Amino acid sequence: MILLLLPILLVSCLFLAASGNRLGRLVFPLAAAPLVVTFIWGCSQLVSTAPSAEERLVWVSGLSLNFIFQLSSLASLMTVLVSGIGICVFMYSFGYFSDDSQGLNTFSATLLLFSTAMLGLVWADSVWTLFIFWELTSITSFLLVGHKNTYKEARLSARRALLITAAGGLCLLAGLLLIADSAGTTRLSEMGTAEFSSTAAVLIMIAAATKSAQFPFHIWLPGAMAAPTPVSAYLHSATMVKAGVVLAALFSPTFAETGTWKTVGLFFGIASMLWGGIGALRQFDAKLILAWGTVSQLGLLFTLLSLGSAKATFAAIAILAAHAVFKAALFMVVGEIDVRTGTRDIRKLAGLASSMPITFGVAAVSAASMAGVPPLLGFAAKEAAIEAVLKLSGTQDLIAGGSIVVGSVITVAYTTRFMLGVFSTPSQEAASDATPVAPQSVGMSVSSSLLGACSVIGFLILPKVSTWVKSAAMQLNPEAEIYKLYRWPGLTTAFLVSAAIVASGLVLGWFAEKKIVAEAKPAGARFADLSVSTILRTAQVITGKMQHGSLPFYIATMAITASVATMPFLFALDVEPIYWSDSWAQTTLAILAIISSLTVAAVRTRLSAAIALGFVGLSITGLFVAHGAPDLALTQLLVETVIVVGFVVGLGKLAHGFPQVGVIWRGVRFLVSALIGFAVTAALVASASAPTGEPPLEAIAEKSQTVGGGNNIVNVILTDMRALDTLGEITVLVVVAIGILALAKPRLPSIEREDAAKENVI
Amino acid sequence: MSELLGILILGPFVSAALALGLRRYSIMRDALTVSSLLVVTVSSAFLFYFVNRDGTYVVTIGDWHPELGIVLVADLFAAMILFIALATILIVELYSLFQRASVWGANPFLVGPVLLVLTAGVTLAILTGDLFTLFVSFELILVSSYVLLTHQGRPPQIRSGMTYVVMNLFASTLFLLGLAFVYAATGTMNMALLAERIPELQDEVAWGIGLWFLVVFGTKAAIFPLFSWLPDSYPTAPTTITAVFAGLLTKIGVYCIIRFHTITEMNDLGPIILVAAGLTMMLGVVGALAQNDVKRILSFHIISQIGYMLMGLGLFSVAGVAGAILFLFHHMPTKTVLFLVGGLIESSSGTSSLDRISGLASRRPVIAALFAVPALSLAGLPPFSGFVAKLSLVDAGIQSVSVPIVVVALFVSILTLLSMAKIWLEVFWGDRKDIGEPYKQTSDLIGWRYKAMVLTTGVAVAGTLVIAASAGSLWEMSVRSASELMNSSYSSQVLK
Amino acid sequence: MSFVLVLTTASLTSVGIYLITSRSLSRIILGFSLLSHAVVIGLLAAAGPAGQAPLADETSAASSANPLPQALSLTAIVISFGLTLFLLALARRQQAVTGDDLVEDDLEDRRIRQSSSDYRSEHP
Amino acid sequence: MITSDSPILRTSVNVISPLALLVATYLFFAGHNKPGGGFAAGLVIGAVVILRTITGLQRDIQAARILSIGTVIAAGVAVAPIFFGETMLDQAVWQVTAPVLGKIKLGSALVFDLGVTLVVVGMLTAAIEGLGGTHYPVEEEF
Repeated sequence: MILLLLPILLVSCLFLAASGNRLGRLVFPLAAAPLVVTFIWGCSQLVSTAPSAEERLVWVSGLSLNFIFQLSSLASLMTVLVSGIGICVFMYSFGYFSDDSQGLNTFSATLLLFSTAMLGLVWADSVWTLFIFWELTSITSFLLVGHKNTYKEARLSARRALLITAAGGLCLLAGLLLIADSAGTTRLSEMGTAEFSSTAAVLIMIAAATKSAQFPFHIWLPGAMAAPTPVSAYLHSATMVKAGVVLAALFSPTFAETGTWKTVGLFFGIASMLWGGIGALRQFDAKLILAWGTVSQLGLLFTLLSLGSAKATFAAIAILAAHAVFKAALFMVVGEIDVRTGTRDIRKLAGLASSMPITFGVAAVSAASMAGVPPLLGFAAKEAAIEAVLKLSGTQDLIAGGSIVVGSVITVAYTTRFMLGVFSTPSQEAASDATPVAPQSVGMSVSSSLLGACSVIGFLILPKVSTWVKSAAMQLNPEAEIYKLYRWPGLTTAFLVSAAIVASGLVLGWFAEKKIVAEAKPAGARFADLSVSTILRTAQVITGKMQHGSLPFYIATMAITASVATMPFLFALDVEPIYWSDSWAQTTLAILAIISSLTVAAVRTRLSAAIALGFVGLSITGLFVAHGAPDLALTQLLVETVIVVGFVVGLGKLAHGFPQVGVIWRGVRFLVSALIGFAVTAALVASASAPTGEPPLEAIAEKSQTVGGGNNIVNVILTDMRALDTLGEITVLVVVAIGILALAKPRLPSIEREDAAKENVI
Repeated sequence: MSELLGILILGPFVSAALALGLRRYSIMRDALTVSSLLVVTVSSAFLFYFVNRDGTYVVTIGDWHPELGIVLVADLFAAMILFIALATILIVELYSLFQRASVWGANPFLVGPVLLVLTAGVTLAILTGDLFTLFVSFELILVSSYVLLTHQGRPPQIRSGMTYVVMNLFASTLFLLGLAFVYAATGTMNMALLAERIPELQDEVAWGIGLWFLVVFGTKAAIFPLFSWLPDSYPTAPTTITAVFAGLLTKIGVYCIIRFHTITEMNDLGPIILVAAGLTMMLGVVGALAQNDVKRILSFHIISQIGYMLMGLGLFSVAGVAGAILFLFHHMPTKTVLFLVGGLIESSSGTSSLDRISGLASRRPVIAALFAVPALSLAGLPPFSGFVAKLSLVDAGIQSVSVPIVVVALFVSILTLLSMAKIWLEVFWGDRKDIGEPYKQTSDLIGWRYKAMVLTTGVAVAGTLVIAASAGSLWEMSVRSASELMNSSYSSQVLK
Repeated sequence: MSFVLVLTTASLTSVGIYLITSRSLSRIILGFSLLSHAVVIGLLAAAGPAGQAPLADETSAASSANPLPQALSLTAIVISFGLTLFLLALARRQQAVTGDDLVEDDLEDRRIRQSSSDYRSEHP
Repeated sequence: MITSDSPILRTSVNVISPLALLVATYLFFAGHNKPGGGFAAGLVIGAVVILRTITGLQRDIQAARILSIGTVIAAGVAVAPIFFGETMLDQAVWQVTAPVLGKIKLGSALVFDLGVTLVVVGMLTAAIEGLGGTHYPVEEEF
């Protein structure tokens, strides 16, 4: 089924992307269609108890890089959440966007691609399958955050989100490689529990933290609110940020015995829970309050999962589900307010409770669920968490428990502040100040109401929900079997604690609404952007230093490198096979060649340099004759003549001498030249020291007569034995000729040239 | 099989000669160029198939004994790389056929024949089993690239052409000196014999030779610290030319490094190669981050990715070398396609400077999509071929417990993504800027030509997706090639 | 191996490099000519001792010079010859464009070097 | 440009030309057994072409055509054996008795060498055109 659903989803994405702007808002219902199928299938899997079959698609089996899917209990719960909320989001988008919006096709396609990625991620049973979809969520999120890309803020936020999540992706890659290496399997269901390397644990935890916007990686999340609201509702509350939680959950059994896992997880969780909550209290943008609240809630999930006890795991799964529902609804509410009033600033918003009653209702229910007020799903989940906290012992766990309590108080506080800020009528100001409101849009209201209702329905069918949560939790920790969610737990300690939390949270929230006047500066985001620009700046400085653009500099670098490369030869110098000279003629001619070459370098005019070069050529010709190479000598003589003539003909026009260069640079050139001369000497001497093979001279001589049919062995080699080289060589000459002619041709200005070229069009 | 190799080696020479003769008859010339490229590409596909099925194929040219004459060796490594190289050239030639009506296109009289010579050089370089023939084939490749780079004669091309030509001439000089060293030490130029005789040399001499050839091939391959010439010269050429250069030239250098240093068992040089690899990938991507021009960013990326291939070699394990081979195979077409997209950007905006383009995604969404696939692939993101290649390298690094290079490789890939994001943010996103008046006259947006260019690029992008999809069997072949190279079966196969 | 030939190779390489690191393309061409002489001498040095011309009907294989490097050198000479002529053409083109034959620095590299000192921190 | 219309120079070049061609022919045919060969022959002929071009005696040698023919010949010899079932670049040898040179072995290698010669000539022609040793504007279109 999974291998059927994924292609359907992907083909739908392609279809949507290719549909252009023809369909307008109709793309959204179309995009929702495959998700409906998925949702129905997910529900059927959730209620059925039969284990699902493994599905696999082989890709690179040599690297264990295969697509392996298996639907676990946690996965079926997530499937229902992802596809269900996805459907609501698409319905909402239908109302959110207007028909003349640009790029709806790519937007809906990307959003659906994101759903696909998220679904693939939860369905995966191989670490590499998981990783592939993990990275896909990063990319799609980048595209969605930057949807309004004509705004600079959106572009910067998208880049921030991409970099942080991609960095996390790399940590994940490294961590998965390590864990797959030591566990000997890439299957999540076969990982087992063992003392794994803490490096892998830390890397995977960091990956989870970047995706789930945990402190200090949370800095990308507030900026991601530049995205359209459906995106925020979907990615940045309900689904994508949950990917990190899912990852942490999936690996929590594996790393149960690795101490670092818990420590790092608790650090991320507690820090994010508290810092996120405080951040939410200090915002004035309603959407940002929710975003910071999300950071805090995710921190709570991380803390609970890291605690590792069965009860905490159970509570974490319950909160995971509850949070997805109420947070998505709240984001939709804010989006609707934004569209209908034109602002999200709680200082400007007032009196919406009466002018937007449905919206207010949804917001009230969802906010109450978030605060953990009965009779709602959030309440039952929060109760479970508090119960888990009350069972803790040990310093580390108690600190975590205390933080959870404090975090819950803050949660209630920012929820209160949010509700008061958006919906209440300011007492000292006139009622006419109530924000003007545009007419309602059915698409938006229906979907947010649906999600709002889910918080209630969830409470009504709590025993069912409890079973689903329990089986998901048992997948991570089998001891969770004994737990369940209660509609009414009775007057337990936990209930009293919750009541106290809500009460103090309300007070704190009321104060915060009245007293906080300064908005928190997005220091984290500025820090991220600053790091990027520092990287870019450093890159410029380094490149400026390294990439001189100067040819002499490049050549010198290369010569020095080559000289350094000959260093091993120095340790193998052996003078035995070296003799002074073959003949006196050779010595004399060699000295002549060297002297005339020095003259070439010393003289200051082109003509005299050309003449000196001619002398070098003649000496070399002489050396060839002395060596017994008449063919070489003949060719060299002719070639040298042509080059000297060509040099004079070609560059004779340049009357002035060679340019003067600075003393230092000339010194460098001297040194480099000396170095390479020395290196070449060493290399030649050393390589002749102990040859491991001899050229087959007899065979060449004999075969060239018998097979090649010629007495001039050099010529036979050229035209027969190594004729391929010769063929290559003359082709080089042909291309040179073409190049020379092309360079000589006077060029037309570009436009005229285009016209000229057009005449040659096929 | 002998005929097949004959077509592959000599076909480009013959058709280059004929195309030169036909240069004024544009239809015949272009038909000849395209059809001969098609023939050699198909032949190389057959060669790939046969070699994969039957094992290494050796042809002694003119029936001379390997010690006397030249041998051609088509092992799996050669067959793989040859196929992908020729397919890449074919795509570029088609693209250039459509692009030529504009200033961004290269001169049609010249590109056909010279591109065929380049093809001949590439084929020869990949198939030859003789070090001197390798030198000749390098010269073929280089002289064609000199001409392709400078033939329009524009001042920036002449300036960068000088840097490029002189650097490479110097490298050729070093190559010949290296041949002298090798000949003095072993008395042969045949690579199979060298594979036997170089490991027998005194260690220091073997290392010296290995390092020297690392410098020689490394200059072509643009590795640290010898890469500076590349970003100065590549971007100035017409797009199609840059695309060929980007996909092929440096990669032939890498191919030679992998070939030479594995069969001559230069395992001791591993650490040095790894250091060079790390610095190459790091400085390459740093350079890319500093640039403000699409073509220059992409040019610096070439360097960075050469570092990855070198990393695989430097590990000197079968997994590492296999990773390098897979990376090479994936990189050649993907990089070329990216430059072709760069050409589309240039054609549709009149410039490739980041400062002057923005909002292209809304104006030309197809270009954006065509850019995204190879860009993500090169940044090593799944599910594209670059991911498989990167994963295999990183995996090999972890297996060899070479932690520093793995860390560098991972860090570089995030910087690569950052620089790709830079292109995306500045070129494709942002305020929609329409094409400037001066460029309108010279742009390629003339009806079917533009569509044909997009279509060609689209086919090429689809090709890279096919590579990603068949990564499983490609990886298996890479492992087989790597173990052939590493277990010294090369010389026994050639000299049997 | 004849040390005189080794020394000739080394000296010609040295002088060649000295010339090739110049800014004037004329001198680069001169340097390149010297380098190509150097490598040919290097190949001959690597080939073994001098001898008689390798003509199979006149000399024995033992007394003649090694023919293979001669053939290789011949190929190398011809290739360098072609490339030298190409460099000359390039120099002439440069002369036609700028009036001299100096190799200039890359403009874009220079721009980046300069702008790295006044980089805008607000870079999108 | 170093060009000259001097009649003395023209006359001497006119005298030298056939002699040089004779030398080139000798070098070409002797090459297989004595020092010489296709390159040397090509260079000598090329030098003649250069001289004639500089003195204005020669005006319309089409370098590209010579290059093309030369490469086709060389590559053709390389390909031909494939059609006879041999490996590429396999050379055939025939015994021929020629005047002056006596009994010589003529091989397909000689045809190959002819290609080499033509390419060298064509290349030198192109070089002298390209490097500006001509009287007339270059019309060769590339």
